[in-house]
Amino acid sequence: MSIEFTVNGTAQVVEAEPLTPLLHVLREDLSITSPKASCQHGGCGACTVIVDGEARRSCLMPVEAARGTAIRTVEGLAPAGGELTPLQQAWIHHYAAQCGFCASGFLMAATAYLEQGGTDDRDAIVEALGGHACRCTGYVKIIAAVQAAARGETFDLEETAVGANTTIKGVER
Amino acid sequence: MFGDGDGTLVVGGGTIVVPNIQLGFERPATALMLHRAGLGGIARDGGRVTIGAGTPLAELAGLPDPVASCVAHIADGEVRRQATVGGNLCAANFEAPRGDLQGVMIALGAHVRSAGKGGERTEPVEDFLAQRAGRLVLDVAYDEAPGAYAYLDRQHTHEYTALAVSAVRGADGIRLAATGAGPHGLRLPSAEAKADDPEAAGRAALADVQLADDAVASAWYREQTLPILVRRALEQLREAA
Amino acid sequence: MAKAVGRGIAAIEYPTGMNQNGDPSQAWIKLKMDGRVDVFAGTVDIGQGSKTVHSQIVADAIGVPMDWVTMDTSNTDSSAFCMGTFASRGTFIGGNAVRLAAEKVRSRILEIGGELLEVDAGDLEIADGEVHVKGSPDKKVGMGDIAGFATFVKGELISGQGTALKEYATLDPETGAVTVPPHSAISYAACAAEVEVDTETGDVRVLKMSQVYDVGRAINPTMVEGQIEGGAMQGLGLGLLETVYPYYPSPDHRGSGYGSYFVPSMEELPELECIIIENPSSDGPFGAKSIGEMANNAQPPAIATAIYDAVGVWVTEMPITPEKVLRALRAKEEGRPESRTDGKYIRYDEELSINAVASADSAVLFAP
Amino acid sequence: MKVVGQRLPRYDAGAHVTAGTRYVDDVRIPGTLWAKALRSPHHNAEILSIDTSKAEAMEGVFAVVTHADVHKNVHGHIEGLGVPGDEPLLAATHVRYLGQPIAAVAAVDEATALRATEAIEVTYRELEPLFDIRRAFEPNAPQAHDNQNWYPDFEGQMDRRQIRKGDVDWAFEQADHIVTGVYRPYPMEHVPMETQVTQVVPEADGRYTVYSATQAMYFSMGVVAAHLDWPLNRLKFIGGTTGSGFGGKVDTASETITVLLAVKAQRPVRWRWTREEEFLCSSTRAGWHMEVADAITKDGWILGRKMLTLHDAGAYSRFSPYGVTKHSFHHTGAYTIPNLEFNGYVVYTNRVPSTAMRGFGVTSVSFATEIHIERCARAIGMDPLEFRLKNANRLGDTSPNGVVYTDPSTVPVVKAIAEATGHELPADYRTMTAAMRSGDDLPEHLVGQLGNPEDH
Repeated sequence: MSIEFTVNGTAQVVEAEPLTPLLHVLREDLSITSPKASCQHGGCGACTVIVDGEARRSCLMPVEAARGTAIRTVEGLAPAGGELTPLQQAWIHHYAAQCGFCASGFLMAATAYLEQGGTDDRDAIVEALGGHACRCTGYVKIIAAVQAAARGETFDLEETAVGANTTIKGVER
Repeated sequence: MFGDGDGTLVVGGGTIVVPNIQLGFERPATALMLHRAGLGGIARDGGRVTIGAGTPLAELAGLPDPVASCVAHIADGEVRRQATVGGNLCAANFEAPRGDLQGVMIALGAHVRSAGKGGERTEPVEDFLAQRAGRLVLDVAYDEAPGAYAYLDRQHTHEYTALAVSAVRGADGIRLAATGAGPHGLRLPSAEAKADDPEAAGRAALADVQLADDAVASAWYREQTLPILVRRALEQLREAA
Repeated sequence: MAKAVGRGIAAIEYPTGMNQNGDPSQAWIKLKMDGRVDVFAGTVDIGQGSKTVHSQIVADAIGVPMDWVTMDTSNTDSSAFCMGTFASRGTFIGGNAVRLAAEKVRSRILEIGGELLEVDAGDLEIADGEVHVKGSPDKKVGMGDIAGFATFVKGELISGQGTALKEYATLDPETGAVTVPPHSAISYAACAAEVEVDTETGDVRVLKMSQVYDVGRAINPTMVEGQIEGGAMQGLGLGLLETVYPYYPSPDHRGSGYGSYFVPSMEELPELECIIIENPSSDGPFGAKSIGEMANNAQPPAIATAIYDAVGVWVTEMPITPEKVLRALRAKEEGRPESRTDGKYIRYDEELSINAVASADSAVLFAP
Repeated sequence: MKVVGQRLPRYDAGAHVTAGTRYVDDVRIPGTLWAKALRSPHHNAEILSIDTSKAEAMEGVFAVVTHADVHKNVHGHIEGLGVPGDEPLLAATHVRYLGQPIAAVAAVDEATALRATEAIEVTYRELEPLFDIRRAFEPNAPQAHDNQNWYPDFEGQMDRRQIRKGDVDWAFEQADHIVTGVYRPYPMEHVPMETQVTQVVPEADGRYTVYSATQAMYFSMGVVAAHLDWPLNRLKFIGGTTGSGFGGKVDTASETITVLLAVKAQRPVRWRWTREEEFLCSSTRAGWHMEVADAITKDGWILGRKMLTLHDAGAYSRFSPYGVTKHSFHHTGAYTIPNLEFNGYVVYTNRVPSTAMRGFGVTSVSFATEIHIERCARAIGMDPLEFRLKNANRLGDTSPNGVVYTDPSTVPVVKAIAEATGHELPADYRTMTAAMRSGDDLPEHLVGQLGNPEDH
């Protein structure tokens, strides 16, 4: 079946069975690899993309349900070689990605959150992103990055943030 | 619309079906996708609430308890924007309880309108759940009433409740129902009979359920905590009044 | 709804590097003709940040800006041998390998710089990619000139290789005594956990974790925090949430997805306080010790102790699920003591204990 | 400017936030086939027959491999460390855990590959499984493994890992109290965000490029080469970047089988495990059973420890003997205990083999002994932090296996956590250092047993 939608502003026509997950179509048919095939049952958020302005799990969405929609992925956040969005900059500055595998899903969910007027309120961020799994960071720096972006902060990308509630000291021997 | 429904896979939001197809658990020859079937939407007419089967769970967030509290703890916002009321009502347990809304709707005294063999049918949720094979949910409707929701909350990234109790003060008295206490949502008539005494109601509830071990809780643990949740739901209902 | 709060503390240690050693990491470095530095190592970055840490070590060991360093860990054709990313060995063993390689490159740069400046190499130092005479910062030559001179005039590739290897520790099977230390530096940590327990359901929430880590030297403090914070959440998962066999040892009811296996989410992230102590090791790169693995070890016992502090029951199987807490609370309500005194013996957990192992020599195995 | 100690951004952060980081599953090679495995439906069974003919005849199937295709089917990952191999790459005569791979298929797409695995016919004779490590030593226990139910080859001769230090009988006689306890961590899953994944490309020059998510490229290359009896230069591993591992991606669980399929199909092959496979079939952190008995004095000295550890290896050894050895080396935790008797067994059960996971061998001992220390302190009415400081390891003390501690930090970290939590310590504890014990003298009977020359 022929299905049309746009991805990052570019019109796409794919031939796919209607119940094929959007994730599969993006990755395998269109080679758009930012959404990750991690759990493929909606449990982790690594495949989240923005569909018509809303964050969605692309692994749960039948491609038929994406017909006629405008889809956005990490590839479309910043123009190639262009300036990163404040959220992407915050992700670097606050060291919010370690292995990086969850970053795409988090970035798209957080982008949708911010575009819908999300603030730096910690509880609201947890409500918006709480279904996303990150196994490396312990979430501290992810929350810090979203808060910083919500406050419109800009960053010197030559260094990372000083961690909250951290002290470093020497020891007497 | 689709014959008698046999052999046809009905797809609401697809949150259960799409992964199952990916894993080869289901290989449907024909599927009926409801996302453009016009079954979505919440209508309020006087005190009557009618929720179309295709309504995403996220749209239920504004309804009073027990609905709002229940919906707030089904997976996360992204899944709730995709998953539908019809799909949730028809969800079968898999490793852990699914169908968090089943108990809620039973407590609300909701009726399901469905299509299938023999045509359209409207019946209480508990009757529908007992014989849901081959039927397509069209909508679910209930009269607004004060309600409360008590649940076991083990937070994790893909959260569903292990056990939850809904309490509603309806026109004919208090109705109680549980999710996670049987193969699907169950009404708790023995507990309802003692609703004036939350402790006694809690103990009585054990007569109404079919507890089992699964991946998220044992039958023993559910037996220990069901009375507590019944009591908490009734106390919340009392405080809300 | 009754809630009880409590606090528990645990202290732990953890070794750097593969048990019994004998695990080399190798690296080699070459200079491009403009002085830029290419590092080839087999270390895998699994998220811990070895590409960054190794670059930092190389930059300082040679004396060049960080952005002059390219880390190539991409394949086994160009990279040297590395045993792998495990055993908390990346920064220490892998880091020592790139440091040793960088020191050889630095020596050769100084020698050629000495030729060009007509001074003894020992009188030179390198900073920010320039070689200059100690005490005379104006008498200098750029590393690009040195590398270009080596390439086009001397016909030489400036390169260096390094191998970090500790001798394999042979061990006496009777006593466990070893011939040489079976690990590199030991790291230390402590965790204080504060919990809230629902005494009716047994549900436990961690409210705060304060954590102290001795990492020798924090080569990149933000990365150390990343390990501490991520480790804290894995420790919380270990302590309270995660198991693949919920009825262990029974194999029944294994969860196959995120709905039935409890991966910690943002929602249970407690307040975290991190204190990094720098007690340098004698043999790690720039005094570093490892941090990776130990980061999830102190939380589970701290949480178990905090639960005891809150409600007076010990749960010694982990994860400490609500069900286990509730079972322990029921046993306490029924009057079962937490331990039994028998002469000078104080015995806990008797109902859990096996009578050692039912083999012929069980008495030898365990007779406390 | 010196950069060590600086808070510099990650080398790969820019790539991470722009989807520029290329993980194995993001590599796109035209014509790549999908792989799937046929896995055991039984916990413990004898394999009577394997018939792959129907799968091989299916349209879209390019290769089916079984144990018969593997040059060296049983290869131990740490044979070099003296741990003999005991696990087949693909099951031949027995399956010892649910989910064990028996055969694998490469086909045009994922669905075809899955259907092809279902077309492979295997007949079994089911055997009684063993799940409880505490039952493994019983004379009539079910047989979980090809040989006995516990690993027999420590140092090529011992069926357990032993530590013997000092005179533990003296310590237990001398003690005022002996505190016993039992500790049991359950198995858990690594849950790396990226599942096991490998892509293999047969190159025109006869080499094979292996895109691998391994945590250890050279190690995994060695494993593949050993199974296939290939020289190392027939393989090129491309990796160095993974979507996390936490120890589970040292197992080389997908690489060798994917190479076998690529060799047979002469096409590129990709094998990406589903999350369900990760949860049900991938290795786990081990379950443990630990019994601890500490001989303590009423003023808070630990004179001796006896400990018995049973480690649930699952069906095969993998890294378990290594893990139990490491466990034994650290079974005194952050403290010095002069008299020790430790016995640790690697026990086989019919569950997924366990493997390394963050804190391998030591996470278990930290859980057991820190709770135990807390109980000991409370049993004699002593502040648990003071108890820890008193017994903390010091410069010059020796570890369970006789290694002299050169830079111990138990005292600094315990003092720091006391300060962070507002826990008041008496003056003679506040002045302790990693070199100095408490103001009160070492008791007579410990003189000479603890290694710090400043104390005696």
